[in-house]
Amino acid sequence: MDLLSNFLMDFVKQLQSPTLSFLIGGMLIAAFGSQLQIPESIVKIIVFMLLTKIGLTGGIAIRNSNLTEMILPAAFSALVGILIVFIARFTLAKLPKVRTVDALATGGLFGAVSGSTMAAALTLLEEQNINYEAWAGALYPFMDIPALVTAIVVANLYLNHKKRREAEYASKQEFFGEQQDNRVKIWPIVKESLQGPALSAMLLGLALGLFANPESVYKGFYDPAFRGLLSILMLVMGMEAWSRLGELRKVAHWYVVYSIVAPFVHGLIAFGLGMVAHYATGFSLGGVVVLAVIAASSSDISGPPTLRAGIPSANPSAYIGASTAIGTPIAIGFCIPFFLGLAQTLGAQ
Amino acid sequence: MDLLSNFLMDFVKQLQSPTLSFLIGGMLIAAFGSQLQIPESIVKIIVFMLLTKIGLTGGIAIRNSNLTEMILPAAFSALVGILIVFIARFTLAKLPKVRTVDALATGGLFGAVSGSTMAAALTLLEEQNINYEAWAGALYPFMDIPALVTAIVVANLYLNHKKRREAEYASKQEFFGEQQDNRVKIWPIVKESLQGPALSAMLLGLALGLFANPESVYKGFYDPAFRGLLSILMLVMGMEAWSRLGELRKVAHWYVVYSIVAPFVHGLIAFGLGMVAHYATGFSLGGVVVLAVIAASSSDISGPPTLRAGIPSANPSAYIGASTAIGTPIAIGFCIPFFLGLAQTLGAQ
Amino acid sequence: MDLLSNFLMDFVKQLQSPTLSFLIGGMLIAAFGSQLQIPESIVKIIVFMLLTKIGLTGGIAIRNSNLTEMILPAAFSALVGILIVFIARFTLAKLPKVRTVDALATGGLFGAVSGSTMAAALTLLEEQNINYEAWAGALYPFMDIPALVTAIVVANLYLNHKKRREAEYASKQEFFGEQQDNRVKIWPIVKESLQGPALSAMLLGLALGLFANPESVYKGFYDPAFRGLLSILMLVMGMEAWSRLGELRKVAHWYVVYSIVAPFVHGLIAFGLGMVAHYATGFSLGGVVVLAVIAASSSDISGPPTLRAGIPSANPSAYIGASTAIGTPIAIGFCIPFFLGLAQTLGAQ
Amino acid sequence: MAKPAKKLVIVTEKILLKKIAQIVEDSGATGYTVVETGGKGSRNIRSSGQPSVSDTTVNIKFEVLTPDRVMAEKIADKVAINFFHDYAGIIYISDAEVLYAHSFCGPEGC
Amino acid sequence: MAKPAKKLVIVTEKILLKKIAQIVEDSGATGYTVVETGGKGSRNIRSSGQPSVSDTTVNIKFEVLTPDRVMAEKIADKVAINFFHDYAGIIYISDAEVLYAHSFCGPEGC
Amino acid sequence: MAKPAKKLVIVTEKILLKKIAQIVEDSGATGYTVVETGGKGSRNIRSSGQPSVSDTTVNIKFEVLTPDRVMAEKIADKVAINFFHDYAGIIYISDAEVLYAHSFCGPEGC
Ligand SMILES: Nc1ncnc2c1ncn2[C@@H]1O[C@H](COP(=O)(O)O)[C@@H](O)[C@H]1O
Ligand SMILES: Nc1ncnc2c1ncn2[C@@H]1O[C@H](COP(=O)(O)O)[C@@H](O)[C@H]1O
Ligand SMILES: Nc1ncnc2c1ncn2[C@@H]1O[C@H](COP(=O)(O)O)[C@@H](O)[C@H]1O
Ligand code: NA
Ligand code: NA
Ligand code: NA
Repeated sequence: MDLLSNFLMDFVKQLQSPTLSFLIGGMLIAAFGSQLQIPESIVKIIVFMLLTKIGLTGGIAIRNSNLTEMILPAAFSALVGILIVFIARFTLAKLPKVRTVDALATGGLFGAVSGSTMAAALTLLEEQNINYEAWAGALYPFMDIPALVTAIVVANLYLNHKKRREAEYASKQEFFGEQQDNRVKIWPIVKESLQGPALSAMLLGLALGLFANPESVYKGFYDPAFRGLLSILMLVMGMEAWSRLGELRKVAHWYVVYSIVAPFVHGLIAFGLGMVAHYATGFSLGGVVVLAVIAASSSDISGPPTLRAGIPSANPSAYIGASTAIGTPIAIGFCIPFFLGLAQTLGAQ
Repeated sequence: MDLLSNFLMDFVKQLQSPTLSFLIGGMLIAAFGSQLQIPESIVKIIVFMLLTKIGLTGGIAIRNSNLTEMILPAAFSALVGILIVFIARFTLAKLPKVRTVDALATGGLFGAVSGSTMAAALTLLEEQNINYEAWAGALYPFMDIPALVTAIVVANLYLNHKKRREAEYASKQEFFGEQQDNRVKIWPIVKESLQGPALSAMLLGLALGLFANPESVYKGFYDPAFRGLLSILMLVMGMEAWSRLGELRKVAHWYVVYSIVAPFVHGLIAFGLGMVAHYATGFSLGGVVVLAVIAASSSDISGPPTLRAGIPSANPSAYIGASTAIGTPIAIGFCIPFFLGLAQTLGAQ
Repeated sequence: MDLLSNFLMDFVKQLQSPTLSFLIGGMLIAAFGSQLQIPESIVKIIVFMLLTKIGLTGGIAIRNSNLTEMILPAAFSALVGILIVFIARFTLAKLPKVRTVDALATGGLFGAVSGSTMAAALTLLEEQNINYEAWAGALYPFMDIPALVTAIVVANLYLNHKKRREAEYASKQEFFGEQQDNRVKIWPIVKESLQGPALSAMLLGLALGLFANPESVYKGFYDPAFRGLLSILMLVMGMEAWSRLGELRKVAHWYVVYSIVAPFVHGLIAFGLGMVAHYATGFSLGGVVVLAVIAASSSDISGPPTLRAGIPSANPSAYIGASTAIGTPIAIGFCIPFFLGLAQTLGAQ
Repeated sequence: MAKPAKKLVIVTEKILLKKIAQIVEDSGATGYTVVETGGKGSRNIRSSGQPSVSDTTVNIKFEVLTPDRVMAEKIADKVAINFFHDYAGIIYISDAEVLYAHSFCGPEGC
Repeated sequence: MAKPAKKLVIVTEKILLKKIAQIVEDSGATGYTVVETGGKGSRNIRSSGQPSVSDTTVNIKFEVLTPDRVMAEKIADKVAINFFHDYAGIIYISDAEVLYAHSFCGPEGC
Repeated sequence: MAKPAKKLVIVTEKILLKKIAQIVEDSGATGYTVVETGGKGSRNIRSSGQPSVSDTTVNIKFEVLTPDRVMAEKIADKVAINFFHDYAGIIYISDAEVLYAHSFCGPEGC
């Protein structure tokens, strides 16, 4: 009882944090039909700066830390990324009116990672003075890439399989020249993920943090601007979520259910595995929260184009709608406070 | 004598302030034909950040203040906004070669508020260490919306009236389906004003200041960037003013006279009403200056599209030219120092 | 031996500086095919802010300094700018497969100044605690404009001369109406240079520093943002250099040789003249480095369009390719550390 | 295989974007393509006071493929009558042949 | 002096930019002009998840002048067969006459 | 009601924007529409050294409606002779019919 009321009060307090309140503000002004626009070039540079900063933090941290600590969380990240796709394959895909390729693409997007959601989590951890490994942000690609690769590979195997079985597709096969060769190539998908703007920026930051001396610009520029820029990005996420809601109406309602439930399920799985690493190798509770949040998050920048190219027959209204309109606000607005609260409760014991 | 020379020295000193000197710099480099361009996306994000900051300041202030203090200044703001339109109706519109709808649109724009001019005034007040109510920026919509609504309503009443009288318009009436219904609807105009990017940002900031805890991003991001961003915006305003001068040449010369005189007249009316509030409810002298400056200012961002849509038959070269090319530089370059000086003189007594 | 190993260690340390490491990072991620893009509007505002800041620094400095000190370095700047064009005329232009107009345009571009390279040099000087005259950045136009003017004038004299000689051009002459009048006008070229976005911003800053009181925005905005913004610009320069390499393949290989050697030669000439000023008028060693670096640099923003308009028959792939793909990375990555090291060695004696 | 069509082009002020899109959608056209453009005409008006020292593009250009001239003229008339008294604009049509389109070509295909 | 030509227009999703450019280049066309556009069609799909509360333009429009209808149709077929099953798009052609071009007109000139 | 016209299209380097606008204005055309485009041709030249890792559009495309072919060719000739020796570019014309225009149609109306 006391626990719940504490939890609720904490929740409201966290909604008032700059990060979450700008997200809500964005939804509200979009709902009100505001003409306010954050130009696309600004959104791009904000994403660049946030992920470069996360990369720099990680790179500088890794320089001074025992990398073996990272092995278990990184392996769990990859595991969770792959698992999430198969969960979608065996739950969402089985639901009425949901096409298998659409479900797989959705699973891939929810398995992949949202840089902005992760940035929000890191900021809230700092505001609550909860420690986490400075390299935690570097777990991003370990979950992101396996999820996207798995989704694309499984979807193409499924399509090839279907094509072979269905005789009536035979005549069309020659049109889909690329897919005739039945082996799905993995490296191009990995490469495309790494080349995406978000991951590129993070890996660039990581490399500079590791091999160069970026401390002066880190302290004088990337770090102090972080929270402010994040508040603008949260506003954009909120506006975007609202404006995408319409698209969801055109697809099966099960996507709504999935987008609400999945972030919690994925996050809890990752939280559980994170606790294993906590007891096994001393992975911090803050780090466990980061792991849970990147699992709960769904990719908003790099994932969609990669999936659009990798599974062209999947309907983008389904997976982008599910992720942007519901998945992301749920992950930021509910999952972050939830996993934070969980970690605090466990930490207090 | 001494007063005047003091005033002039003060004036020169204020022209050297970053705010005003960037404005003048902008006019000079535009006059010189410089190819320098501040990209539109940058202008948009600067306007967003300035008005969000003004809103946040107001929201945080209102949380801790006695709102009844705001009633009188807010009522005076609305009164001034409406009055300015009628002044244009009975002065500018009566002048030779000036069409009534053009005069009304011009009055609406000069009654409405310029966020950048207000930002400049707040910065100069701080530089001169003159106190003002932190919620003063929140007076913006109380003057802006009534002015725009009045201009559009009066213009449409005028047009309807004219149409009914003039028999030769009868046959054309069916083309203007929207205006056939003789009642002018007010709520859509109010809504469109509120939805404009400048007011949306300010109200968003206000709401976040009131209901959330944005202090950390306010202190770490929005507040410290304010003056620097304003200097860039002032540069843009200066360049824009210069490049719009040409448009004014195409319309009646009376617009030039109006644009020079009106900011002072409007500002003085507001200053007088502000002094009433000063003696009645203790409204600060700094607040009186803010009130006078927003009256003297003319809208540069949200106002023009609202008027273009609301009074389509008015000539935008007339009202936008008058406001941007002359009204705004006069308001920023002359009215701000003038009302500041007035307040200082009164305060010193 | 010791000197060389010291020099090499210093060199590696400087490559690790934020400035140079972001440049290298940019080349690497472009080579890797990253989709990361820094939007053009962001690049424009960064260039504006860096050059305004350099101008402000200069303007504020000049206010309190003995301007006669500047005469000799400014004269040397102009001399070097002109000399570089003639060097190209009598070396690059004589090489096989190199057209004379292309060589002259290349010489003009290498004689002109890169604001970003200069910004990098100033930052590294500060990081190494080497003093330089605060007005050193103001040497920029004294080298930039003479170089561009000389290149355009000499190229047009050459073309006119060639036309008169070659009878078969006679019939076409009437098409090129503009060039029929055999005198090449200098003032329009100077004006176009001054109107370019980089020089405009710098001169604006200079004027504001001289005649206004911009200290508050300088200290609160332009100065603290400098290094961070520069790191982003360096990234862009690196990406741009890589993506332009392809263009160079289409033109004579001698451009590659020129672009590697010329920055050092130009820099050394300027360094030598700078040392003359050092002994004659006490020009600081840091100032000598600045002079050498602006000589070594080649214009990347204002120069190319000026040359494209002034010498239309020159092939932009040749001169822009040479400058952006090789000249700029050499100037930033090798010449800056080299001249810094040289000055430190001389200073230590 | 190709289906003859009319290509209707409307250039006008950006502020009318939504209203013209609505007219096109109401007309029964299967879609439209729209782009921001700069331009100069007899009115030379910018419809917004947006600070735009930059070379802002302030017109919009709609391109609408219609199956016949009648539909194109219907759209043109509606736009011109509603807006061209007060706003800058030009409308023209030309011939085209649609080779592929998802909804344009009807059940019998292009 | 003028050389008759076909103008092929392809409007489709931005994500296909490079692939379509490749098809056009392989076809032997001397060049292309491409612009970002907004638009609405039967699919109304945006091909990227890029946060784009702003009025992002998300389609691309290729314009390719070809010397004859055969080349235009070859490009159109290849684009449609490869992509229009899964991506939004429309393709049409119209007549044009090239007046000046660096490579279009062959040795005999336009 | 409609007035036959020629649509002249000029694609060339952005740096020539002002000069071509001047030629069009001097020709007596009632206006023009201009848009930034990307493109590829035989020259494949970018006219500015502006850092542009981003997918900068570096060409411009002018569209000019002229009442007859003579005016269109006059503009085309002037542009080609003045600039196409040194700058990338292509010029073509096609047929169009103007339905509505403020100044195009003369006193007798479209
Ligand atoms: N002759 C023309 N050719 C091409 N576009 C034109 C022409 N005349 C006008 N336009 C376009 O139509 C817009 C409005 O024209 P107007 O109503 O005459 O101001 C202009 O801004 C141009 O973009
Ligand atoms: N009737 C049309 N006229 C002009 N453009 C169209 C039309 N139909 C479709 N388009 C364009 O083609 C794109 C794809 O159409 P669709 O495949 O039907 O979604 C749309 O986004 C429009 O830009
Ligand atoms: N066949 C073509 N179809 C469409 N646009 C072309 C074609 N050829 C050239 N262009 C355009 O004209 C510009 C200049 O061409 P060029 O002078 O051949 O380099 C190119 O950048 C393209 O935008
Ligand atoms: Na995830
Ligand atoms: Na006002
Ligand atoms: Na140089």
